[in-house]
Amino acid sequence: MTSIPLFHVLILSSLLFVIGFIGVVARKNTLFMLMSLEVMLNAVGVAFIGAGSVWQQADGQVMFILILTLAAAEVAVGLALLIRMQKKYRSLDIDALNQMKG
Amino acid sequence: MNVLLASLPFYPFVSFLLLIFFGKRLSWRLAATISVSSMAISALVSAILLFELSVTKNQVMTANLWHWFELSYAMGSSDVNVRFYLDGLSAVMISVVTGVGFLIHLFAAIYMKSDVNFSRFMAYMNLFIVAMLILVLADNLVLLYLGWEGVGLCSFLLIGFWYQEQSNVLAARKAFIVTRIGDTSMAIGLLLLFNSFGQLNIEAVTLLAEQANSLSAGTNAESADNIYWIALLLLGGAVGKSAQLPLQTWLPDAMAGPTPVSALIHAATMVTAGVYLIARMHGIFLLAPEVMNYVAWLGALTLLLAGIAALAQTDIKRVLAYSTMSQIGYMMLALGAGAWTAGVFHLMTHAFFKALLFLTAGAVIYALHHQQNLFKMGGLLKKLPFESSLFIIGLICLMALPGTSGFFSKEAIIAQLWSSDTAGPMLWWCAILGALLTSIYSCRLFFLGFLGKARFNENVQLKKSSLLRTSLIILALLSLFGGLIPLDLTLVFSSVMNLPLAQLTEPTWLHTVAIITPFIGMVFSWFYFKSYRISHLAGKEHILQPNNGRFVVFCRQGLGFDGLYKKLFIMPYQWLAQINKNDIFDQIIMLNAWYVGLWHDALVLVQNGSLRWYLAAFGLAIMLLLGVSLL
Amino acid sequence: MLANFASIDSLFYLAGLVAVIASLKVVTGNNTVHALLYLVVSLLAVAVCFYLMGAPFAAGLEVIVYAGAILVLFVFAVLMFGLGADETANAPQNKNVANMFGAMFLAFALLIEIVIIINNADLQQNLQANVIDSKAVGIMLYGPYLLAVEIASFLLLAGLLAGYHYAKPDVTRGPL
Amino acid sequence: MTLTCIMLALLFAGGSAWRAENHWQGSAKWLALIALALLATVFAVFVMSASNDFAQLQVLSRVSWIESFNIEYSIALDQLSIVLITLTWLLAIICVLVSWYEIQSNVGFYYFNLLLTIAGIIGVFVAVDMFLFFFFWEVMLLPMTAIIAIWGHENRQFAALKFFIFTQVSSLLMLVAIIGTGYFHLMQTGQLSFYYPDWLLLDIPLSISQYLMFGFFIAFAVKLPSVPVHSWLPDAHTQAPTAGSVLLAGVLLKTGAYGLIRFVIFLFPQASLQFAPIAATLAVVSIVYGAKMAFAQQDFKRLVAYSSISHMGFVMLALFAFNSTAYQGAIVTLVAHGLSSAALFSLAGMIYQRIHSRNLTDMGGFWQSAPRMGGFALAFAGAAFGLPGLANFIGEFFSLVGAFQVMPAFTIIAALGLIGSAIYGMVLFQTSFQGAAKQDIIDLQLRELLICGSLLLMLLAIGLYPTLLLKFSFGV
Repeated sequence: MTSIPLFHVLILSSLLFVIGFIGVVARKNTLFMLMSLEVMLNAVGVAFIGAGSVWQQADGQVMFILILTLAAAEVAVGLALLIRMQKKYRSLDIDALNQMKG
Repeated sequence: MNVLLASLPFYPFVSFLLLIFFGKRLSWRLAATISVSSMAISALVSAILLFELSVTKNQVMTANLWHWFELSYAMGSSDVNVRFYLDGLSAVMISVVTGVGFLIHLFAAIYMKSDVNFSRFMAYMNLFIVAMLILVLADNLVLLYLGWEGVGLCSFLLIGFWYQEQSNVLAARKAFIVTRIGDTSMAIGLLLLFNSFGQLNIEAVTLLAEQANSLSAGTNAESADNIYWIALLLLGGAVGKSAQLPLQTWLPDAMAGPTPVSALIHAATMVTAGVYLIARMHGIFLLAPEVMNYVAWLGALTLLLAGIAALAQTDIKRVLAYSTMSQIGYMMLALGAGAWTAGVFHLMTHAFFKALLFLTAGAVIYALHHQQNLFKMGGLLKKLPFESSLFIIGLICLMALPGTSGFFSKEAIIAQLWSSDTAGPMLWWCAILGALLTSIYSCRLFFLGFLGKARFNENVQLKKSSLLRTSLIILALLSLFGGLIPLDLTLVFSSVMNLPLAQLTEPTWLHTVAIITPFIGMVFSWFYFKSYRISHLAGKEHILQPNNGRFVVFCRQGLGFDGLYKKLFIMPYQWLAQINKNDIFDQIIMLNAWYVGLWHDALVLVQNGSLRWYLAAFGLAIMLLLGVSLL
Repeated sequence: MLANFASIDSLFYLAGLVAVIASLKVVTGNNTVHALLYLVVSLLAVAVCFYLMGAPFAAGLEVIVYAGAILVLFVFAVLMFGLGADETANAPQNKNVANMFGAMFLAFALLIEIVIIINNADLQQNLQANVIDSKAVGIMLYGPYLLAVEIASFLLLAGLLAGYHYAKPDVTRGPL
Repeated sequence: MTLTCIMLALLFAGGSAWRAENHWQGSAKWLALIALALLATVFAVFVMSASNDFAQLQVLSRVSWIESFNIEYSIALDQLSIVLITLTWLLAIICVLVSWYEIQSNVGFYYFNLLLTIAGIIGVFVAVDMFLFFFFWEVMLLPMTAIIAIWGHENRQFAALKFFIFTQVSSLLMLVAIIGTGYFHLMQTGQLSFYYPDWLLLDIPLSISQYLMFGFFIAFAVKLPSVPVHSWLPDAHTQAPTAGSVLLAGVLLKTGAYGLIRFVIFLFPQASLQFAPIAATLAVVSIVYGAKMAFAQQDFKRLVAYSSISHMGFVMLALFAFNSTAYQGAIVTLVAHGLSSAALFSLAGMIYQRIHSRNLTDMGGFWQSAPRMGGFALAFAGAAFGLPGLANFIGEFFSLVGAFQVMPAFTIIAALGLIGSAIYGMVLFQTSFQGAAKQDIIDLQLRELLICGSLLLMLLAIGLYPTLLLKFSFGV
């Protein structure tokens, strides 16, 4: 039926990944950084699903589920920390958290 | 074991301890009584010892106090004891040390009466006597070295007695360090001596040296070489202590100390320790005739140098200091020529008259409110007739006018120079020239200080103390008649094989020349220094100024040795110390720390705490890794 | 070919395009809520892709858990921050163009490298049309991956506890 | 057994001093003093009453410690260690006395560290299992670092770090050498051993032993210290509290010399003999360079520190002369320097307490107001420049006499150090006590008189009757 080349799936995955990467590195707003992280995780999910589909293995989807739990936990902790940060610094600027410099 | 001999240094030592520990609480009278009476007892004991010595069989007495330590070397070991040894030579020394020492203590007790630190002063003087007695009585060279350093320390303390004055402090430092250079040479000499003979006992070394000589002198090249070096190194020590060339520079500065100190230490006793050392070690020196020749030449050169320098001085004590140097030069000359007895004899008479001169000078200086400048004196003969007459006695002894003690001893030296194997006519002429210089500077000193018109305005102050005068009078009597003391040291130097007489025959005019030389000097001075002695020089007397020509100043500063040493040794040492103040080794080692620190600083820049920066670095690293794997 | 291409495949490419554009909007947006909504769009588009790749279960999870639960968490968190209308003014902005440019450059380089690698890997396969259903996934999950599931559950528990702990308003505790 | 108990008792006394200070202010110093005096007496009684004559190394206890590596807890005594331990006791008591009023903060912990250091030092002097030796070597190091770092002067952290790094790096080399020798024992006899008497029986070929010796030598040369690895010493001495300096100069440096005698020379005689010219060169350079550097210093304690380097050069020279006179000289120098430098550092501490400066330019004319202190300063400076009649002279004289028989040229240069020492001694004494009086200070109090007086008496006793020490003669 379909004949989407794996190559294209991986291209899509890397595109999404790189977009997410840009977001994480370039944004100062921590909330946006978290969202970009989600994008990156998602990109990895695409690659896994694609690979699973090519070789007709369920492992890809299993991995995706694990990534999903990871994302859930990460978002929970991340957002909680963000709330702390907002209380303490009155800002979501990641550059405010640079006390741990050498 | 002779208890009296063993106890000789004990009396002044007890006095020292008492004064040091309870000095602050003692009254002047008590402190003075303690220190002077301890010296009186010592003098008495040495008199008894002298008597006992003359009746003992071989004229040697010993007292073993305790076993000090034992030194071992490749072929065995030898004991070094705290042991006193009294023979003719050390007997002369102890009588000078305790006798003259007693008189000077007596003088000092009154002279220093008003000083706040009187008891400390007397304590040092006592300690000095202890060290000096140990030096002359030592039976081995290590104990001698102990006394040697001890007198150095006391000399240092007494020169710097008025320590608040920076110049005194520096003079004391200079004296100590310069003599220490000599001491180090002596210490190396001791090492070499022990290594060659396995002994440090003076008697034993003398004996061994003689044996070595009688076996086959000169055939054993190595041992001859060793003895040459030993003698030379010991000479180094003697030169330092006795202020001879080239280590003479400390003595004039040492005059910063109180006048009794100059009399006791820097004229009568300590500075002659070098002479004593060479006389004591004559056994070694005789085996090294070259070194004896050096001794003679050093003595002669110092004699002339000090005579010239004395001519240009303006400070009465410095004149006397240079005069001391030159007189010790005579002693060295005598020793170098092998005239041992004459050298020691001159040591004794010199102690008498130089102590007298210094003490009288001290009295004069005190009378003039601590004025030491000769050009601010003048006419003292009328104002201080007693002191002046004693000073004249001292001066005629110094000039060796016939009949005085100086005459006998100096004649004895000069008489033996011409025909000595290690001296010779050349040195004889030096001695004569020295005598001429001596009489000229003595006359100059006398004219400037005692004749002419008074060039000061204050009234003279006098210490009218019969004790003080007694001590001066006794010294004056000793100076005048000390030449009559029969000094028989043949036993001490009996072991000396007579030096082969040179082929020179003495011309007949020798003695005549020697005797009239001082008179020539006097006559010359009478005319040359006319301006100094005339009191009616038509209104010019108040502008009598020292000659400040360049050459005169050069002579006044001891012929530039100070400056030379400063340029040669002191400044380079200070420079070295200064440039390397931070320790170059430390710098090199700390380079490691600096290097690590550099990396630390560089990496700290990377560790900037910014999360995004870390992420970017992470991405960059992945990019680079992938790039590398691609290539 | 064209017909094939136009039907299913083009749907995939279209969804992919939507995902990419929405993601770009997420990354570059200024308004938090807008960005969140774009993120939802991106996730939904990816879910479509999943579906097209023959993983309907994963697509469902993506919609329910990701777009449904996680993003709702985001929304609540944003609500708690109380970012009002002035959010765009107060929120930290990227004024530094060089900074942005650097990140872009890095990302581009990375992208190019990844593409080259994928290209070099010589992947000729196309996706299979067969659907891998939830049963197969379930067998795998509770078979070989049981340990991983347990670990994941612990992770979730830890996330829960940590989230509660950090987010709890507690005046007695010190900062952070 | 008794020795082990003494060391444990020191540790216990330190711990209880630490606790006690928290409850009763001022009890720690009394506790430390009493404990030290008591334990010193116990040690003295033990040595006197022991049936052994200690001329040879007497092993006192041997217990297996780490079985798998055949490491033992074994301690032994001989005359060398008795001399050095006695010195340690004396100086430990002096240390407590000098810190009586000086230490004001963390007093209890201070005395704990002090007693721990002393326990470590005693351990170093008695351990005959090399691993145990290394253990004590480290035990001694850590509390000492703490003493410098916590109670030191203004630049204490730096000095403590420098001290620590120097000693630590060098002792790592020693550890390598220890393991190497133990391994060699394994190769030769089939059994691993770190037991010193076992090692004495080893026959190590020169090609190996020279490297092993070098490892030990560096560790001990750093501790001694010898140029060019001396530079921790001036900093550590200057920054340490008075008791720290006393302990450092008086005893810690001696562990270096002790190691050189016991391990470098006795374990590797051949390699040492081969190494002697280099060691002698280092020694001579230390003597002259130390004296020169001492002259350049403005800081009282720094000056004394550099003089220590100079004096330790004599020890090294004597040790590498390989004859009994030189050995005796080295040991007397060790004791004499322990006493005289301890005395000078105590004086520095006393002056510092009065004028709050160690700088010589702030001093001058103290004799006016403190004649007793001046007298002691002169005596101790005299000891430092080798005045005959004091102990240092005997040590230096013996060292020089011994060394001269073997290497006259080196010895003559070393003797020039006598001039250098006179120069810095004069500078030290004259700039602080002579000259115009810059300020008035209080003269010595009873406690300080006790410290100075006892040190001077000991110096005099050894100087005038060295048989006291020389009884402990050591054959080559």
